[in-house]
Amino acid sequence: MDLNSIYTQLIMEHNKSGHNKRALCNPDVCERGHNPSCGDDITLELKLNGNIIEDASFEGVGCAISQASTSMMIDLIKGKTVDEALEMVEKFLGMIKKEITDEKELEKLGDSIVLQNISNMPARVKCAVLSWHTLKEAVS
Amino acid sequence: MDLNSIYTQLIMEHNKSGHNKRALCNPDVCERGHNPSCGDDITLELKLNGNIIEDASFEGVGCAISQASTSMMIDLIKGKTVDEALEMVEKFLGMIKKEITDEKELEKLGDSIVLQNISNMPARVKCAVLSWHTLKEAVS
Amino acid sequence: MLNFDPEKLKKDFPIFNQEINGRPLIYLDNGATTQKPNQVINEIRRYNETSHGNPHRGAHQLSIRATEEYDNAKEKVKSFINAKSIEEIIFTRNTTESLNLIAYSYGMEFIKENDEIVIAISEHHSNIIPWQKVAKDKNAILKYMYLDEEGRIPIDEIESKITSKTKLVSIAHMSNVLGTIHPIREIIERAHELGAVVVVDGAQSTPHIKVDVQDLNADFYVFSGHKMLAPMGIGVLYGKKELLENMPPFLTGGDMIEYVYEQDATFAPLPFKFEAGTQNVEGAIGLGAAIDYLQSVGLNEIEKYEKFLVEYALNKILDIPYVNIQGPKDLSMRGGIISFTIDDVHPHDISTILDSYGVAVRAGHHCAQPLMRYLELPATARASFYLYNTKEDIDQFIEGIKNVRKWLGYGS
Amino acid sequence: MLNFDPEKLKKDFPIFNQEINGRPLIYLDNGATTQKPNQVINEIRRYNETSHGNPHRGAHQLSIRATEEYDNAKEKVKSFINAKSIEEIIFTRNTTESLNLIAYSYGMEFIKENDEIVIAISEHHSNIIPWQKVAKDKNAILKYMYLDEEGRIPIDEIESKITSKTKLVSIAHMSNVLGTIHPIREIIERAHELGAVVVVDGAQSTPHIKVDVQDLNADFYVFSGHKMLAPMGIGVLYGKKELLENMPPFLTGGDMIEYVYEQDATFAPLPFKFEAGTQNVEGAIGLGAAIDYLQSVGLNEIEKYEKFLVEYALNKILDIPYVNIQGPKDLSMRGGIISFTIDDVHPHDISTILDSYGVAVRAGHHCAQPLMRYLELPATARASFYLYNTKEDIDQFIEGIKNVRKWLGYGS
Ligand SMILES: Cc1ncc(COP(=O)(O)O)c(C=O)c1O
Ligand SMILES: Cc1ncc(COP(=O)(O)O)c(C=O)c1O
Repeated sequence: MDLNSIYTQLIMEHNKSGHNKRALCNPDVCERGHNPSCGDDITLELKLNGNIIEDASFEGVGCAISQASTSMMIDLIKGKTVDEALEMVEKFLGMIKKEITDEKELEKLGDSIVLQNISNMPARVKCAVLSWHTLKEAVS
Repeated sequence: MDLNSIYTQLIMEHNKSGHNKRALCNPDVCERGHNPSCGDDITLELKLNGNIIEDASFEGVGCAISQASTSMMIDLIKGKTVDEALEMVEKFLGMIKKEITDEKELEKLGDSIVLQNISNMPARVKCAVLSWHTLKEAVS
Repeated sequence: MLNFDPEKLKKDFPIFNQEINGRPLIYLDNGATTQKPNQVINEIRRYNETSHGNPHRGAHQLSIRATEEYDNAKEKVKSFINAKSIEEIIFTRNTTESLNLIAYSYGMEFIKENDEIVIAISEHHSNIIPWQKVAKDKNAILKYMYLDEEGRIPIDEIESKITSKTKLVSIAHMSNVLGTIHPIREIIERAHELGAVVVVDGAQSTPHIKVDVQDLNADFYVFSGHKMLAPMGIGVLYGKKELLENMPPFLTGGDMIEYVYEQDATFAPLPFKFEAGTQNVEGAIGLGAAIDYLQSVGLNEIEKYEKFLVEYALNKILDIPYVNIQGPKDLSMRGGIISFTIDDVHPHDISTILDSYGVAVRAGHHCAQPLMRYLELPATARASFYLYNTKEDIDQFIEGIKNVRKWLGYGS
Repeated sequence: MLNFDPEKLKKDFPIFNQEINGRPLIYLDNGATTQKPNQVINEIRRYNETSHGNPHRGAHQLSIRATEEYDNAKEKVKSFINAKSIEEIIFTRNTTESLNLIAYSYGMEFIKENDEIVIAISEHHSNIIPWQKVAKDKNAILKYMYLDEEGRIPIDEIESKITSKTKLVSIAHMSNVLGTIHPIREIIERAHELGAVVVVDGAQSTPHIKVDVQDLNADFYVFSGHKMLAPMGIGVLYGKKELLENMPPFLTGGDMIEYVYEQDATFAPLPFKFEAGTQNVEGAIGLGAAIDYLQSVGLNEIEKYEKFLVEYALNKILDIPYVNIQGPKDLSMRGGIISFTIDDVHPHDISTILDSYGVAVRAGHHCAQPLMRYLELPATARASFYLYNTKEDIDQFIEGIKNVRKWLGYGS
């Protein structure tokens, strides 16, 4: 396992910056996601305009992986339709499970492509996928 | 382990003869002894005359070792006082535990001295001592 | 013909590299516990030497490896009995704990006053006493199905005992005393028609015949590792997911929780809900290795071979006039277990005498006192076979039997 | 000075013959589970290769040997904790099962409505949830003793919580998160004065400090083999004979009975009454071998050595400004466990990063969520030591800690 491939510049920045970590006023959707075994606990908030995710944010505690993964996801889905967002979730989960490996396909995942190798750290996979599962719960 | 030292002529005879295996009429003492784990189950009956064990017998089921040991014990205690019988019990148990090894001492145990080596067969010790424990329960 | 060579296979089992009382060890007490092949012994050692950690609890390498190996063992069990998912596979200590789990959790929750629990008179104590306790605590009724003279459960006994009052039936797939393979398909069908759940005690069947829990449609199926070449201290509870999901936890503590508050707790999803505290990872890994071994030989082959051994043994025994056999005569209804008595000789003496010939058999009530009382026998001797036994083992066993009466002073 | 050489002793443990992520393995997760020396691994192998049988059930050689070895292991446990007799030693699966046994058997029988059960806020989930269940089923009250800022139970907390209403106190001898050694003598004295029984969770103490149950006057004392060099799947329940004798059985089935009738059963004497089904003989033998090993080093030596390691580690850690330590500062009140956090870094990241340096520590709630909530921490990282750890291990650990923040982009 190469720590460099996990704790990348991007993860560090997302983890530290917290630009998506805030409360939305009157969100349309609010969903809590948690990993009881490791204590990661996030609340995802969405503002919808029809079918479009107009704004999104999160609050809560967790490790760098879960915080960065959540932040990167939010960057990705803002302005997308709910269906497009759900497609992203499937693509992301497919990448984690190594079912999707085509570079072209994965590029659509933006920053979160850096989590591609998290399956080399099985104990941390749960951290990486937490927010994506939470989004799925929230909108489907 | 040498089978010859356990299944001796004497054991065989006591097991087969059944001369002490019968019911007494109106026994003064009647005590059941059993080994739940192997199913040995005997009932010891005594007829007392004052302090003297005038007659004794047993009924029940069990393996050759327990049946013979019971029969040999009965031969030994008939006509003895209760205290003498209890002394025999202690001597017998001492022999089994290898605490008493003096030949002279052990001779007083009559036929049952053949059970001296039963401790080489730990699974059968319980069978050998059953009736002796039962006698102790019955009279003390 | 057989696709394996029992003589060669026996070499995998180091226990046979020794003499007992100056004779080669002939181990015919497989119904009590089985021996381990090098493949299992070495796996346990490998785990201990390279991969031991506390699973599900850490982010470091050893914990991750232990988690993977534990989960992998569970996958093997799942495939072995064809469960739908590993959520339906709970690791326990042994069959006894599996049955207690069902009794304490399912029984205490779902059995109500005047409900009926049906078991067979031939059950092992582990499949009797937990139900006595449920019946007593809940004012329910514990009913017995009795056997015919060949140790089988007659169809009309099934039909008269399993009724609309029955809420639970618990039955051994194979009797550990008689070797009878019970008609569990019929029992399960009847019980399901009447709305009862069925627990199958597979302690004696799982090691010896191919078990498919979905095909049988069993609601619960339980067994022990140590009777199928695996270590002691590991057992299995299979349960249908819908049932397990609705059951309260049994043992509580570490790892089976979601959130714990001062006065309350919420519980982890299946299968973790039922696995409290640090599990026996090396036991699970040993069980996985045992399953690999059994599958490399093939369960159908094992069953066929044991039938051959039983037939071979029975033919010889039936020639000896003073030996009496319990259980079905029909080979298709029995597994590799022969319970017998010898005229005028108590079973304990049989066992001790056979031991001096290097032959290990059990004697006693085999944890089935109600059956013994029903058969009006104080005890029996029992020979039980497994894949490493050979024709020569049986010959030696028969030779020993023929000598028993002599030792007790009866002309043969 | 020490009477053993940790470097030499480490060679007994084959797990250390490997590298983790290209570095020597530094195992500091001993609070979760410990590694096994060759002496234990070989004993298990020897048993499996020469002496395996089902104990207490047969008259043949292997069954006799298994019985003797099992009983012998129990004798070793008895001496190890100085119990009065082996009747007071029950083998279980682990600490969790031991605690559940007490809760189900003693708790459900003797705790009545409005009775109070007292535990500490720092308990492991295995010493919380069983009591929640008893309290709920019996309408009893579960009360917590809270800790001071150094993780100790203040005397006035003991006195105000343990009252004449208290029927049972259950308390860890050593906290698995804080390392605090609780004042169990004082707690036991107070409880006994007021007529309550005391359960001591010795999961973390038994492996590391000399335990004398008679001297402590504990009513119950429980621990796990896998935290003291022994196999998984074996645990111990010590209970005073008078108490165990009056308790109903917990798990029921084979071997714990005297007579079984269709509707009723009578039970075997102690300790068998509480040991249902086939026991983990190889686990017991492994535990016996582990006890031999620990005693050959000496528990007092181990305790002394661990104090040295903790002191050495704490001195270095306290120099690092962004590392925060939980638990008592006073070394005489703590064992070889250090829970810590690093500013701005989640404990899971600490554990993953240290792992890449070959250092195994745990991160999370350590099965003590109520304590975490009380400390207002989502999680901690935990290093826990044992006799095979060395000064160099600590140096490597500290080296790793110093690098953690860099990986997350914070200037050291
Ligand atoms: C204090 C304490 N109690 C109980 C337990 C539970 O032990 P086990 O998982 O072996 O049942 C542990 C360890 O996990 C512990 O540290
Ligand atoms: C039919 C049957 N059920 C249950 C058991 C109990 O198994 P264990 O002792 O492994 O719990 C046995 C074996 O002893 C058995 O043969």
